[in-house]
Amino acid sequence: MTEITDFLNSSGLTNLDWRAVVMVLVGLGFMYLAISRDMEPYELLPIGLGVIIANLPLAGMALFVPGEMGHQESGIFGVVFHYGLSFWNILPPIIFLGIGAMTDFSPVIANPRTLLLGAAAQLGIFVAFWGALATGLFEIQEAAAIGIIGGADGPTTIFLSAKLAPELLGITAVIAYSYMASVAFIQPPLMKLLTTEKERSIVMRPPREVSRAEKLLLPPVAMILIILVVPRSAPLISMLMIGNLFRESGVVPRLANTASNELVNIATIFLMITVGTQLSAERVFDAETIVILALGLVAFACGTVGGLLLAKLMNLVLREKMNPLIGSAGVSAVPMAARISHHIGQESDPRVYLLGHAMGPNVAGVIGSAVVAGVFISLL
Amino acid sequence: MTEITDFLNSSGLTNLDWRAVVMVLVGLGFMYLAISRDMEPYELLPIGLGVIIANLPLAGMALFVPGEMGHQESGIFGVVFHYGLSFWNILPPIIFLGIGAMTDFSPVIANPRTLLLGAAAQLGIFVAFWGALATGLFEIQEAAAIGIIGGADGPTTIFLSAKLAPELLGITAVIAYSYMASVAFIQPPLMKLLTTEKERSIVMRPPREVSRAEKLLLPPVAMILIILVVPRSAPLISMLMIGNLFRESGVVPRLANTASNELVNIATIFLMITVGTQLSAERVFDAETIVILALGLVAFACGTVGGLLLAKLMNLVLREKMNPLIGSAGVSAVPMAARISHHIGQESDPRVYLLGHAMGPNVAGVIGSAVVAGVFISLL
Amino acid sequence: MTEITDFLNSSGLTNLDWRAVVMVLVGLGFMYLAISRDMEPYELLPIGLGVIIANLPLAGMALFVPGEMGHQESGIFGVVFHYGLSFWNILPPIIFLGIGAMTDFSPVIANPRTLLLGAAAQLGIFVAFWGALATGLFEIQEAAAIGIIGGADGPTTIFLSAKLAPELLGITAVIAYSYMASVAFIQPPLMKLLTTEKERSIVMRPPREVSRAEKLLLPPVAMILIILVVPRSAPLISMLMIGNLFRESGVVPRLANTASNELVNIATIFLMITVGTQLSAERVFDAETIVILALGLVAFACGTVGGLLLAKLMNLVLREKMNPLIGSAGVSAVPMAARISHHIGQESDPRVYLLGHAMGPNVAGVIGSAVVAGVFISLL
Amino acid sequence: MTFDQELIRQGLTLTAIGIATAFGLLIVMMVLIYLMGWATGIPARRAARARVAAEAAAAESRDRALAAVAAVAALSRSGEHAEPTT
Amino acid sequence: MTFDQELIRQGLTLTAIGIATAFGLLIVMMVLIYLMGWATGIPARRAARARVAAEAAAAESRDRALAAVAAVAALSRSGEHAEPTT
Amino acid sequence: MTFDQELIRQGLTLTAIGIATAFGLLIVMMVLIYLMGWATGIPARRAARARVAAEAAAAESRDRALAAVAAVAALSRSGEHAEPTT
Ligand code: NA
Ligand code: NA
Ligand code: NA
Repeated sequence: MTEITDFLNSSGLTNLDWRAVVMVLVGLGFMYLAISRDMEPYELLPIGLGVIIANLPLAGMALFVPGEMGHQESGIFGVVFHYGLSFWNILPPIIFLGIGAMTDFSPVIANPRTLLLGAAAQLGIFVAFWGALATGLFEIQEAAAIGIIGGADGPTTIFLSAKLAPELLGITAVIAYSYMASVAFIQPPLMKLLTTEKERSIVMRPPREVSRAEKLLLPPVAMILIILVVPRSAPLISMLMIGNLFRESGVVPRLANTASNELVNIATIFLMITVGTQLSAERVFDAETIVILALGLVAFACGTVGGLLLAKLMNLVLREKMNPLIGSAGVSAVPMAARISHHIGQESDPRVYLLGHAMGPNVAGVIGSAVVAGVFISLL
Repeated sequence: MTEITDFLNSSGLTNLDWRAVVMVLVGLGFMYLAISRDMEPYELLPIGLGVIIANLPLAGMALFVPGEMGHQESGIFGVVFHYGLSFWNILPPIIFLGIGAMTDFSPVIANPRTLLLGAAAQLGIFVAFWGALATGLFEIQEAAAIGIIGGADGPTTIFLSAKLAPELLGITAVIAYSYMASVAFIQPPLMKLLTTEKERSIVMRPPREVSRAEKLLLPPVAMILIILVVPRSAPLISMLMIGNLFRESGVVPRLANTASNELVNIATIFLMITVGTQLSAERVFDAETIVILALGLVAFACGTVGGLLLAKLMNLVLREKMNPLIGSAGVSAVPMAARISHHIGQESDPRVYLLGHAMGPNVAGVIGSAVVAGVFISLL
Repeated sequence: MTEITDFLNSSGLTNLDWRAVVMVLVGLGFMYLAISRDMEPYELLPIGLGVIIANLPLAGMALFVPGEMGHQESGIFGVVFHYGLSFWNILPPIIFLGIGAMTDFSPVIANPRTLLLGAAAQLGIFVAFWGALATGLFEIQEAAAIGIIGGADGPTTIFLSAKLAPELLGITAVIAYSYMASVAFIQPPLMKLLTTEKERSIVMRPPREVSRAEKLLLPPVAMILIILVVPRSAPLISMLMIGNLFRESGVVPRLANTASNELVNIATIFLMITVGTQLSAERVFDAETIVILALGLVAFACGTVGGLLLAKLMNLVLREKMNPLIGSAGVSAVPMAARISHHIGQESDPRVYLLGHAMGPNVAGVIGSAVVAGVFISLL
Repeated sequence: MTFDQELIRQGLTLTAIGIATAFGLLIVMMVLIYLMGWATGIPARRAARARVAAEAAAAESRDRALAAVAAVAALSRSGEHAEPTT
Repeated sequence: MTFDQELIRQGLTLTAIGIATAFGLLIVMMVLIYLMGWATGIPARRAARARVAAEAAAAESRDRALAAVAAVAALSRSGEHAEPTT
Repeated sequence: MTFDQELIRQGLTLTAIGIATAFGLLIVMMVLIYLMGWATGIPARRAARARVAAEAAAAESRDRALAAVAAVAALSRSGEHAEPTT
């Protein structure tokens, strides 16, 4: 009857330890937040499911065994992790293609100075990067991956982590998405602290109409400019701009629709579950995780502050003042951060209508983080 | 003029043998059944096409040449077979994700005792397994792959065959789908033989309404429970439950739609043609094939009998009797077996309305077979 | 401060040479033609984008590094080029599956003699093939890849080039698509030169109704016949016919829709950008490119002439004369060449209605080129 | 029929574990689903109980109100029945 | 123009086989499609023939019926023409 | 806090290049977008100028026409104002 003992030994129950149980509960928690609190459900629901299946003992769904030994041994999410992230890193660019096909750059074109706010909000990245270095716990590559959490942009965080610190990927990605789901709690106190009631009540003129020619010119111009300066940002920036040109050209609706629907949905299913599977108990139950959690919060906070303060600074020299609340949207967290700018503005004065304006720094923040990620990759 | 003789020698006509001709006719036969008889067209049409292209000499569509030698030598379905089935076995889980996103577990929740019928109908698997061992023609792994035909579930059959007996995959899968397309001929005689007119006329109360909370709880609870006990069933069970949670959560409609449409369609196109290409003449023209054909029929019959008899047995102790006809739906063959239960019931008494009730054992049978497949993988 | 000089050295600006600048302008030119002139936008827009990103220095999007060294070094389009084209060559067959699911073979069935025009229009392939050999610049495999431009069929050109001359793939594919986008300039002068006003005014009876049985029989019959004679045409012919049978069977609408929409769109996005990335400056700035450009034009012209002349020849023996203008549609360039036949006919006499008739040689030309490609692969 | 002892033993174990696991798991799942149904029903039942209680309370206060009204009416002989809302 | 004999020979063979195969296959396909059209037309033609025959038969029986009617009518001189259905 | 000199230097360079590049690129992009807006506006502005000129010309010819009409009217005292089209 060795088979019976073998079978019992090969069951998950006999191999369960308490940390895996905690992780399964964490996964269930993410699912609860996604379903009942509607917090970033497209990321936190599949991530939660990934956390659960990765922590059920011996399920092997996240295993990747290279070479001939991999015969019938690798799990589907192990394969996706290996080829989609750790080896070729091609899944984040595919997501960016879809994001490009869904993004409207009009707010940036109508009000180009909001690009600067998108740059300022990258401050959080560098603060967290130094914080991580200061702890002495992390290599400089890991510090960069932790810093990029402050970019508040999931695929960029995943892309950079897969390049520089694949062992941290699950943690940085999950923390980034968690704080993105929580910007409604993180940003408003800082926004109210750093702005006066009068500033928050500044009414901005509605953005101007943007011509088709401008929308068509932006993607190739931005793509060529940015990739010429930071070639390593190409996987993100080129795909973002290709997707956007599919959309704005109007001549390839089938490609634009597929990029922004089926393709990005398929990539999301596999990418997000796979990200979840990287949260294994042995990685999470580590002092580092708590440190990264704290640093991520610092990063989000400093990014918010950076955007707000630059907006206030620019108001000192601008004739037509802008409402500094749109500065905090520069952290990305598209589109939640822009919505928060809008809501806080409305609280001050119902005539303050910031949604359109805040989308400017919001998408600029996506570009800014991708540029910083490219710089990190170039130098590390 | 060696080129001309080379060309003639490289043509299929000069390399055709009668067995390939027969196989092409078999392929055309599957296509005829799919198109004109509407028998499982989503499987038998692409399978028929796969059989044809695999048996046209030198077409090489199902060839896979590993390593550097594979340069421009492998065929597309050879590549799909290698990576999708024989090496990583990731296509059946993708199909299960889609099935999960299309399945409604309400009938199981409304009437949980039907789960037992789904377990009983796995009897056919073990009878065919012993039958295969008894012939002395098959290894124990092959016997398991033959037995699983009785699970009446295509992706499970393909998944287990790819693991344990890839050389039989084409045959077991095609036989499973063929009998699934034929349940309307296989099951009714047994159902009438083993039940009395009075039993067939038992009217069941319509299933109760199921709450959203129950639908949301079932997938994670079932997933965790089953994978804890049989970790090797994870590739099927976890994907089924993930797909179902995408559907029931209601917060990720894009993912649920993509999983149940484009993704499963793309996987079906490639998987089913590829399964067809595994039916090469040299494998099919073998005494073993006839034996497997017979064992598959035994498996379907015994599964049907198992479900029916347990239903009758349960009626001995249940206060509220169930109509034993729903027992035969436990073999899976979703949704045909459930429809047959319904039709035979209606023949006895038009007030007998079994469709909703029979879907319970029907989906339970899917879970049951996946569990048994997991046990086989654990122990073989 | 070595990092700063490193960073500057790793930027594209310091590595830019004038030829790359020219190529970026060429890419922008393709995009302009696609967007503003609506010339083959589904090919020339992504191709133009691919040309740009491949010529921005150090972006590495088209790089493929084999083996373990490829860790985080390969670009997404390098991976697609390697596995989709140069190694397995599976992307063109996937496109053919979609084309099959979009093609209506009724015109061929209604008027089978138009198949001969599709054969005659392959003349251009052989003229360009001999022209390429005559220059002494090309290997015979390269000459075949250059000749196939005359097939006026993108995926066939890509498929054959990937097999026989992968270094020319970008150039042959882009030239093929460019001339396909320009048939409205290439064909009409030749059509008017070689036909009399009286011939162009021949009114043809509307094509007969085609039965469902005929539409169902054509794909398997054509597939079996062609693959038996030229097995190496299987990757293209079998996929074309499988796609068409999905469509005509009517029993697998989900598969037909997915093959002709999402699947072909996803394949097009990746294939066309990847084709564009093969147009690197070092390959294009070469005397050979000009020669291939000229040979491609010769190929299109000779294909047009071949179709026209055979139509005139057939009229000598046919009782019911056909309008020779439909001959030029035999070059493929689906559906533009057929539309041109129609328009030139209408210019001569508004009662001349050729669109339906010209689709016959048009789709026959697709089959003809795939057959010739198969012959080339068999013998080279 | 060429069985060897070892094969029979292995086959038997497999069959035993397979059937036991399939039945065992589906029985546990059945029990869990019954529990889930009971547990997810708690709020509904509590709400129902609360509603019943509230209705009872309402009925009681209505009765009292009615009694009061009746008393008032009896006293005044000129009032109308007020329809109390629940 | 730098041709060597071998290259010319190879090119010629390729061209010959290529053109012959393309024309040959498409001619066979043409013939098969004509055959298919003829074969799939058989049931239709048979049905048409059967219909014609049936109509002829119907017409004949109608004629007979009419004749009978006429005869009856002639006999009775008091009936109305019955419209026979086909 | 365990910093070594080299790490600080590397971190500083990274931060400097990172911030400089992000701001630099987005400032250049800002400038380019302003330029784009100006450049793509040229045809529109030219059209607008042309329209203004055309309208002025039209107005002038209308004035002349009106003057002529008025003159004619004044001469004949029996005409109606013709509505000139622009
Ligand atoms: Na950002
Ligand atoms: Na089953
Ligand atoms: Na062609």
